[in-house]
Amino acid sequence: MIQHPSVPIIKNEKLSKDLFKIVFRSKDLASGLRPGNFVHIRVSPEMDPLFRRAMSIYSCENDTFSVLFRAIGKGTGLLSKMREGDTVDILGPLGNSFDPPDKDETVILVAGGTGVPPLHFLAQWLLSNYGFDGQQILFLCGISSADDLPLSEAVEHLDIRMRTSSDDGSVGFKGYVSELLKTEALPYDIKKLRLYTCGPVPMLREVTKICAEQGIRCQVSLEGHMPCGIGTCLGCVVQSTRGEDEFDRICMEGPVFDSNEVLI
Amino acid sequence: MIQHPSVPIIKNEKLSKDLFKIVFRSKDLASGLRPGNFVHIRVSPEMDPLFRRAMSIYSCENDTFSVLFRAIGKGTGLLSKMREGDTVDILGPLGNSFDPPDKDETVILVAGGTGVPPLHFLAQWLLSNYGFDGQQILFLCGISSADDLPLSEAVEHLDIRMRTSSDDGSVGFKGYVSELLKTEALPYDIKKLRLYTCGPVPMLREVTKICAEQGIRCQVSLEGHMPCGIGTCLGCVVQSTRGEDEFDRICMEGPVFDSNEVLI
Amino acid sequence: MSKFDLTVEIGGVKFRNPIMTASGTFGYGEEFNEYIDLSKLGGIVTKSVTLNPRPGHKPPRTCETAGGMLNAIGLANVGVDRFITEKIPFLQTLDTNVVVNVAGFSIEEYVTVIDKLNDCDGIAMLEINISCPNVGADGLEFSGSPESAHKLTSELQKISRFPLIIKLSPNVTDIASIAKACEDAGADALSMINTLVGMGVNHNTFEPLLTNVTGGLSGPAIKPVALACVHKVYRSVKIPIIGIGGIMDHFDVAQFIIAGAAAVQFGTANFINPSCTVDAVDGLKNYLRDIDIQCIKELTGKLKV
Amino acid sequence: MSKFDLTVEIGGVKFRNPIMTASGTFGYGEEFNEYIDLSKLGGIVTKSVTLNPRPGHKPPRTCETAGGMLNAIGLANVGVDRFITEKIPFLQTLDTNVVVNVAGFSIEEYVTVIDKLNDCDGIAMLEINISCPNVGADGLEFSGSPESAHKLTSELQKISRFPLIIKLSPNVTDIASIAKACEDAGADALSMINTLVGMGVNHNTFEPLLTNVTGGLSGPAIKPVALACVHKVYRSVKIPIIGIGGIMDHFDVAQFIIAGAAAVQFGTANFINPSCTVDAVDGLKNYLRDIDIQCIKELTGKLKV
Ligand SMILES: Cc1cc2nc3c(=O)[nH]c(=O)nc-3n(C[C@H](O)[C@H](O)[C@H](O)COP(=O)(O)OP(=O)(O)OC[C@H]3O[C@@H](n4cnc5c(N)ncnc54)[C@H](O)[C@@H]3O)c2cc1C
Ligand SMILES: Cc1cc2nc3c(=O)[nH]c(=O)nc-3n(C[C@H](O)[C@H](O)[C@H](O)COP(=O)(O)OP(=O)(O)OC[C@H]3O[C@@H](n4cnc5c(N)ncnc54)[C@H](O)[C@@H]3O)c2cc1C
Ligand SMILES: Cc1cc2nc3c(=O)[nH]c(=O)nc-3n(C[C@H](O)[C@H](O)[C@H](O)COP(=O)(O)O)c2cc1C
Ligand SMILES: Cc1cc2nc3c(=O)[nH]c(=O)nc-3n(C[C@H](O)[C@H](O)[C@H](O)COP(=O)(O)O)c2cc1C
Ligand code: FES
Ligand code: FES
Repeated sequence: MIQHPSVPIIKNEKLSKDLFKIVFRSKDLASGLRPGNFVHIRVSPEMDPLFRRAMSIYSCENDTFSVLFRAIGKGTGLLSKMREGDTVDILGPLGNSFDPPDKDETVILVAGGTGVPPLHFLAQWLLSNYGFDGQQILFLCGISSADDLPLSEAVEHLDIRMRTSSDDGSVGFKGYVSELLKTEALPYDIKKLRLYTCGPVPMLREVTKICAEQGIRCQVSLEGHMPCGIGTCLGCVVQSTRGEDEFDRICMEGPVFDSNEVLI
Repeated sequence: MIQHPSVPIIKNEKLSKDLFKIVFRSKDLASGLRPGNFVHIRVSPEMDPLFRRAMSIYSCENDTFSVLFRAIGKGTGLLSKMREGDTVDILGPLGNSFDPPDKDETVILVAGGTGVPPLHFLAQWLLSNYGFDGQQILFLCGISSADDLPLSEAVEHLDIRMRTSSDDGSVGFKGYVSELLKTEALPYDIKKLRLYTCGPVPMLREVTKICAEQGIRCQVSLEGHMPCGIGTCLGCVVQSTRGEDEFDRICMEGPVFDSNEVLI
Repeated sequence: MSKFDLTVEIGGVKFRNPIMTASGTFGYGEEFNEYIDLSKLGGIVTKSVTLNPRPGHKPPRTCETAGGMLNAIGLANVGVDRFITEKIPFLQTLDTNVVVNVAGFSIEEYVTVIDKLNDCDGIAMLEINISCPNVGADGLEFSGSPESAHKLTSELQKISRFPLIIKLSPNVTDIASIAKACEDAGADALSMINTLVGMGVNHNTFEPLLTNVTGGLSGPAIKPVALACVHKVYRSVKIPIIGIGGIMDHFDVAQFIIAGAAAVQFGTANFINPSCTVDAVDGLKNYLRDIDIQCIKELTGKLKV
Repeated sequence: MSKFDLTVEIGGVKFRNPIMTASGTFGYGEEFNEYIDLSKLGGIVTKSVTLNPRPGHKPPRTCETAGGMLNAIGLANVGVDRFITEKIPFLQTLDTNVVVNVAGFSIEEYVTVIDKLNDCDGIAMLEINISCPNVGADGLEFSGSPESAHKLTSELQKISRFPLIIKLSPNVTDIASIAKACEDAGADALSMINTLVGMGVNHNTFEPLLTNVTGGLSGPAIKPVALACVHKVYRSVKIPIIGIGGIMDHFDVAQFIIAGAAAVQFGTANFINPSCTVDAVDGLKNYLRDIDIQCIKELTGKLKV
């Protein structure tokens, strides 16, 4: 968890109108990143935008790692314009990581939109570092429409089981990915099932509700406004289930939480 | 004098460690620019840096024009990083322009550092639009050292008379360009001499002092902090010789002034 | 588009839309005539006019700051007499509400200026700058306490032929109490905020960045402060509030209106993007469509608290 | 390099250099221990500690603004008892001055907290937050008038074993009069500024950007305001001033010192660049060489006016 003041960009690929994938080179960072971790990127040397931007890791190999993001505002807009050879100041690895499943469990990954990247990294890691078989991993990928196909394509290269849903039905199952989850989870022995999810808040609420009802063990990866990313500002908190007045810092105690630990 | 919200950059050339030349394409702008005019460039869509940056015109042909500048701070720093294909929001043409000399006059142009660009444009204009002979134009170019050679090289391609000085003597005459002026101006009939100058304030003071002493007609092009560039904020004023309490706006009444109109 | 109603009424004066320019950032409208169609604006506010002509402070008068700027122009203006002969005729040709901003160094000065303006046509309202931080004794003689603000407002209200907007300073402990005093004294509307007192230092020369040492901070940097002032005052008074401070686009306009403003003024933004005001008029229409509201008036104070 | 003397003395306490961290932006130093060598700093100031533990406000608690940020953390802290058992032991291991920031909602609360801290070792000074804008009644009970600031300061001065820094709010009409009252009441030093009251609005949802509605504005955006406060107070008091507000690098440090500060604190900057403080220590040495001054102390108040 240290500051890397000058990490070179080796590729910035435009995947769609607003989706981008940036590959960075940093041995230090790449060797320390675990699924669930995030990096905090300084997108401008000037004072506006002021905050760093948090990004989960999409993939990590040898001395490079990549993030996959949607350009939604000024920070991600600046990031999307960076080019090969530019360098950026990055803090990381930050945050905790997903608890590993047991070897004999089936893993369901439920991703919505830009929730895909951290779960892709987790799937990669399970295959390469935990000896998981592709058949043990089911990736449910929810996108809004065919415009976001690059998100599901970003997972398809993995040799795992995968289903895609889209809100408008232009790709795969028509409906929310949580609906897909209901039917896809049915065949499994709940005791041997592990679920990991990341995506927009309404989706997380739905997915964690299903898990609670069915008794599926579930971890969520949360997002939150992060001024510091390193636990000092107390800005990024989420309410804990420990009590009304209990908060956890997403950047330190998270971003990954057991779904019953937090009030999303 | 209008707003051009999206002017494409067709070339950004690094001339030295900190000198850059950017060529823009805009028929509207190129056709309206006169020597002495400046443009006001928005260097970032974000709020820091907030102000536009003022740049004199170095050259202008057909549907393109160019500026030549030194990256000295955050605004010019951002400008120096722009690349072919980027577009910028530009206001212009702004400001007044140099009064033309009479056809039979000899013209001395005294430039210091980044004072070169507007005088280069003036020389070009005299040759191409006023039918001046290259022998009628003497360009005295003062730079600090050989590091700034690109500034004198930016003028050398013109078929005019030219002398360069450098503060450290690494190029041409050793000393200030005002010293050079003293000797170079000697041979001329002062009545038939016109002087135009642009550069750092101490140099302008020296040059206008020499002109005042010798009775040479002189126009100076001034710089000043310019929030608006269009005459409304009253921020860019220079004290006028009309009286203690009289100010002129550099962006409107200038940037070109008769040397006896303003207290530099 | 025309089904969206952007009109607002302030002090009995009808405005085409809630978008105006802020005093001191738009000259007398002449320069901007080249850039934008002034008739698209709700109104324009002129540079503060004082009894006597003022040359203003010696340069440097402005500097850039993070997300903002400092100015110590020093109320440079041609004085009320030349204002009437030289500027009013042009202003009268404009198809928009002209708000004349008045500043003074004593109640008598304000009174004299208004007396002279009372004879002019083509003025919709007056805005009283009681808060310029750049001039003498902190410039806070009138904006610093409820009592002094009350006194000035009631004196001017007595003699002005035009409705009065009192422009408040944020450099006070409790802006709401001053706003209330102005309302009680008969102000037709309030505008806020004027600039925050600020300063810049050159660490190489040890000189202040402004010859006047301190100046007024404006621009996006102060938007959060301005929004908080508008919201606080909105809960304390019934007269309309005109929001000012760091407004750059129609989203900022919406934010001020939601916080409690009836209308807004664009200041520093005019320097960065001369077409910001007319762009915002168009943007505001689209915004109303998106949030499915017909009349901008309905938006005032809609903040969910 | 060692020939440059960066030491400063405040309230009888010697600081290695004038660079400290600001309360609430550096935790209790633990997190930063990973990023920087704390022994390079003049001092660190802890998050405000109150009598009782405080969970803080519900999220969202922060948002980004142009050149700055808003926060309404709500003085979240573990309370003085757990502070003493859980945080002090780590702080005692540090080779830098530890300044403990104390906040309260009544004089009695401040007194009780200080009484407890009086028994602790490893504390160099106390900083009294009399100005947190996020908590009840505008939080201005103590920082809003010279009288209340005087009363609080003199009560605390009586019982504190440690020298006291009083931290002032900029949200007042005349910060100099409050500073003077604190000095008269025996304050050893003053620090300024705490955050400006600000607010953000979401124009899509009509909700405030902070659950608490208003928050404190900090960061580069407020630097000009902070500099003006320091300069104004410097001309009014003799005790040392610690400058705070938008400081990002050693040039900013120099500007505050030239304006009148003896030392400075980095707040928001720690979030943007965790190594900003140690970088500034190094930068300051080079700067002194460039301006040819041996002792940083000589620079205080060198502004050419
Ligand atoms: C731990 C973590 C991991 C993330 N991983 C990814 C990822 O892999 N891919 C991806 O596309 N996005 C990811 N995000 C979201 C991403 O950080 C935001 O989209 C981004 O900060 C938006 O910045 P902006 O300037 O473009 O948007 P603006 O709306 O202009 O930002 C304004 C402010 O809000 C904050 N903000 C806005 N949206 C979010 C958000 N969703 N989460 C946190 N802060 C936000 C910004 O940081 C900024 O401070 C992640 C967020 C977190 C906290
Ligand atoms: C009419 C005019 C024509 C100019 N033509 C040229 C040119 O052809 N080539 C060239 O290299 N430079 C030129 N300049 C100067 C150029 O505008 C500044 O170098 C530039 O604004 C510096 O911005 P910065 O952000 O890099 O520097 P910073 O120091 O970071 O700027 C801080 C602030 O000071 C202002 N500022 C700093 N230096 C100057 C300056 N010399 N003049 C005006 N404002 C300044 C900036 O605009 C900004 O507001 C011209 C200036 C004017 C007014
Ligand atoms: C250069 C400049 C000059 C100003 N002159 C005046 C003035 O003469 N009278 C006045 O009431 N306000 C004056 N103001 C304040 C603005 O009208 C406005 O209240 C303030 O700038 C905040 O708005 P903004 O952030 O949109 O600029 C001036 C502001 C600037 C930047
Ligand atoms: C997230 C955050 C939390 C803060 N918490 C406190 C606090 O607990 N006590 C206090 O006295 N000041 C607190 N402050 C104010 C800072 O100490 C400082 O006075 C202010 O932020 C201005 O400095 P800056 O612009 O460098 O951040 C806090 C500021 C921020 C940004
Ligand atoms: S972002 Fe600062 S504590 Fe998490
Ligand atoms: S820059 Fe605004 S008047 Fe010249």
